[in-house]
Amino acid sequence: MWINMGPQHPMTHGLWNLRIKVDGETIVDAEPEVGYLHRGIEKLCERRTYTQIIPITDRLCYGSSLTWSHLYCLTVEDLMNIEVPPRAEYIRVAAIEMQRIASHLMWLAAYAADLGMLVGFIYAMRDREIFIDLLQALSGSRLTYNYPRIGGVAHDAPPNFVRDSLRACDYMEGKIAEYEKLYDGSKVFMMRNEGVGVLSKEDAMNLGVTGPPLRASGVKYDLRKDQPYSIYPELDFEAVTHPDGDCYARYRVRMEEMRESCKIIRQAVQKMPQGKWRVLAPRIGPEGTGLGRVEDPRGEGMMYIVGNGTQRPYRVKIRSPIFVTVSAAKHMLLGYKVADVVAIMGGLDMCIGETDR
Amino acid sequence: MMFRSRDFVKWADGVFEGVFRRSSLGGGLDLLTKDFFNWATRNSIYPLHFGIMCCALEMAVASAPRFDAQRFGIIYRSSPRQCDVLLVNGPVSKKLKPDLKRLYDQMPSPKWVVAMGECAISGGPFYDSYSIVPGVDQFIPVDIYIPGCPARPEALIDGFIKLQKLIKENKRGLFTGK
Amino acid sequence: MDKRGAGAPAGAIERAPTTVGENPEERTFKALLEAFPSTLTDFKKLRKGIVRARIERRDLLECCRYLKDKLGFEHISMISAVEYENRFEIVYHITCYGSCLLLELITQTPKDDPTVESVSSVWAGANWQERESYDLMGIKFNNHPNLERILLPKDFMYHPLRKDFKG
Amino acid sequence: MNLFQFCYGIIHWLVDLVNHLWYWLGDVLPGALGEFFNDVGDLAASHGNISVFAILLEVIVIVIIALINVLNFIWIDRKFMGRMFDFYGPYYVGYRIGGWLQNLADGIKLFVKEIIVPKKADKLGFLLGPIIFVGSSFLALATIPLGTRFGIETSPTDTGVPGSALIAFAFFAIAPFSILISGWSSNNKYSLIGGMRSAAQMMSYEIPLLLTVASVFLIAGSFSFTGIIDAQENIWFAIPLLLGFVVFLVCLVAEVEVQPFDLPEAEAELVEGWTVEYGGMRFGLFMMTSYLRGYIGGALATALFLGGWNGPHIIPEPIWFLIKAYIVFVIIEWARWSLPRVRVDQILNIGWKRLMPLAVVNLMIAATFKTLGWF
Repeated sequence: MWINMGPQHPMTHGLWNLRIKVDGETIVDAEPEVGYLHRGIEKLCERRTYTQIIPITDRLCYGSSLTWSHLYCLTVEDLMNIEVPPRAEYIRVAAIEMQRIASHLMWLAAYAADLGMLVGFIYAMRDREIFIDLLQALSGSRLTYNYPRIGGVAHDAPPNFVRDSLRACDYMEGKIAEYEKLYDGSKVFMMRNEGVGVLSKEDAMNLGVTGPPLRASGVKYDLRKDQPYSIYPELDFEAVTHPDGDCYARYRVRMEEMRESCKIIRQAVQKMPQGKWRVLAPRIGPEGTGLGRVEDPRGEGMMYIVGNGTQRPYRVKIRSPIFVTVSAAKHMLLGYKVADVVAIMGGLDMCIGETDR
Repeated sequence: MMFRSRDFVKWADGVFEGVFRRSSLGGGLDLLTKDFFNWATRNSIYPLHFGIMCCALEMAVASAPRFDAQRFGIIYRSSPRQCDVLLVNGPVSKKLKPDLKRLYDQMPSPKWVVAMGECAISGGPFYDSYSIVPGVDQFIPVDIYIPGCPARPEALIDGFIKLQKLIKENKRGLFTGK
Repeated sequence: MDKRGAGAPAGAIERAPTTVGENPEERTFKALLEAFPSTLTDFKKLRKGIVRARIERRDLLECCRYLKDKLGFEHISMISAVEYENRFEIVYHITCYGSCLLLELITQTPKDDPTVESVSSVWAGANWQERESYDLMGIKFNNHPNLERILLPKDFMYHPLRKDFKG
Repeated sequence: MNLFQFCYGIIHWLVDLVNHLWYWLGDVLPGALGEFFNDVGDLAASHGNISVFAILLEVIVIVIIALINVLNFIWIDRKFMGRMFDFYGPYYVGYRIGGWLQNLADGIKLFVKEIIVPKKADKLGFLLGPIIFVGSSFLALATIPLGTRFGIETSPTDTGVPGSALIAFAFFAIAPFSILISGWSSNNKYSLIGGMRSAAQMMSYEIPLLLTVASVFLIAGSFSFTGIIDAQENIWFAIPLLLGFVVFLVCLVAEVEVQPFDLPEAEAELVEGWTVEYGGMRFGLFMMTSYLRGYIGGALATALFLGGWNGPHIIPEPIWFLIKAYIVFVIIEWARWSLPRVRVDQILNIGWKRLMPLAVVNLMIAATFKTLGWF
């Protein structure tokens, strides 16, 4: 019997459709179907100039919009090979790590609500507001920031930005310990998560899964470490991995990553040099191609831009981590119960905006 | 001619309709209950748990502790049968249009539609895209428009308060529909 | 349903027999040149950890299989299709986890017949990305498990990312 | 002066009022017609007739108390959720009384909505489901007395139906049938699965529940509530049968379908479970009855384990009973808002592998207490 976890379904955070073939309660076959939110962003980018595309890339993945506009700016800087002033790099890295924590907290909220724990949803939402306020102090808007520019950032950091972010990091580290007591301590949460949706190491690599689900399967590969961009080589943190590869491992990896991000924010904010925070970029893009690669909270985000000497890019190709991870959903679902679909799909932190582009 | 119960029910229904509409009984009952029913409909709005894009995050934040929508009696239900507000919070692609129309038809009658965010009002930053319907009001009657891209949670709650005022203005009796 | 990269070895990832001491770029460059002397051209090191190579359409699948089995390039990051005036370019970004190297493999096809061998038999991750290139740009991938539209509704007649699509 | 005498007095006063009319008519009208009205007057004043209406009034009083408690429970549930989740809960509706009118507004709004019956749904089952569900819950309520003199009695000296606890549990267990009927008849995949899951869950939790209740019967030595509660005069049964009380609460959570065992209306997977196709007043009935069953569960727990209305007599007996029922309900809500949902197969093997042996052990404890002669 085919069940249609259709576009309008509380489990699917966003618009996609998972058709499951069920015999009794166990899943026999699964077929994800995407495309309900396809806005043709790659076509729109070809009609806009280089700076007009930044707000569009913000709306790619609305859970972590800063990382996508940053990725776009990195790619265009690679295309035009512009040197970004160090202060802008530090502000960018601090903002990205705050965005990573906010995105992981948004994931934690959705995941706990899926498993039925409304307490988790509410606490994660409440604590996410702190980082949203910090990013709003930086860029002026709550969700789609339009903050990075080609060659730097839009405005300088507000005066007591350093004090606020240090205070936020201390508060967050206390809260992560509290969450771990709430989640790891609850036997029911462990029953729903351990040994569910196991993805082996070879499968994860072969299917192209990247980011927390890949590191949860034991592959130690973090773009910030292995293919460092901007100023990550100067900051010390480590990539978090977990051997098991089940839903609990993905939850564990994300909680540790939040701790790592707090560490990064502290270093980036304290080492932030004074000076210029923006370099003016030329309006006319050169011939040639640009490539950007960034560790998005959901996986490996990539962009490939072909310039043809006019104000507008000739072709913009966006690689979305969730688009590939969803294609691997079938291998995680087979053999588990219908009630596990929620835990497995929730563990992937779906963001449909970037999947459908 | 076998007289089945269904005919009797239809006939009785017709009689009651006639009595309420023509005689003063319907008007009288309306006078008594119209305000009370309207107060009840106004103060318990159940929007449909249906997120499309970034405004969905702001909708979720609106029901979180900081901007608490529960104070106004707003609970997100997940089945269209039990909701009375369809909150469209993102761009509607051409692939989604038939599903959204079906969702709208499944909702019981006193229903309203709130278009949240630029994408739902006019297609927003994707107005010139080949696969986005520029504006929800092309195929669903919309009552409340909430500007912003994404619309802030305060704007969403302000939109709900405006919806409550809208319900209060066009008050219609249950029995005579006047 | 889709054939999950049956060809790919599911065992442990064995290292290619390479000389010690050279940095990964030269090592991959030498290994690739030995395997495909005629068809592999224009090898360039863009920046640390990123190399570019062009290859003929004929040897694409062979080269990908060689990359996966011998040189340990386990992960295909991105498959992008770019339409120029006289040719289509399909760019494969392939990553090697071991030596943190990204190879940009570019193949060209004439404008009128944009067909390429499908690499989903080598990496299962490429399955949906090839469907997306077919859906938006109209590139046909031979013996792909189920080459059909993925993002656009099934009855959409055009390939929107073509330059002649004004819609 | 129990509830029956109180209602009997009221009805008697009313009937006297009306009889003046009948007897006046009897005198005024000549011959056979006058006789007829005199007989009507006598019939009305007869003991049987008044006691019938007295029982009817008793039932109305109990039902009204139950409904007020249900409204209170919904309000407590949302306010308590607010306190646990750092927000206010209902606030602006009924502003000065802390949002108490919120659930009244919800109920009336659902009352006013359009009634939709899906085309391919089975009309009879669709209609019958909620009726059986609500009816059986109210019937279970009938036999639970709130005090020695405050329960549904049929005579001034009567202390309730002899086997009232048995009857209460019998009616309490009818609900799965109505859930199955409504789940199947609304012709929707989600509701079908929800209906089956809820039936499986209730079946597997019925038996440990009744085993613990049997241990209480064993110790109390009587089947009726008044007997059980009198037996708890000096010591509440929750203290000797602590294990039984815990098992009873867990089974109660599963019976009432509250969060840890909330599977039939699992928000995330089954989109509301078996109430998917129900809109308007039918959905209102389902929502109200789920809280009503919460109240009945609380009442049963207090009656069997927490010594119903035993307590220092400064507070009248029914108030004691209600305070304890509210405390049990708040404990259930506390578990509801802090635990995630359990999977179907985990529910079943908790029910069969964990709770069943515990219930049997509890029965053995009760048997040993009985043979030792402590009770």
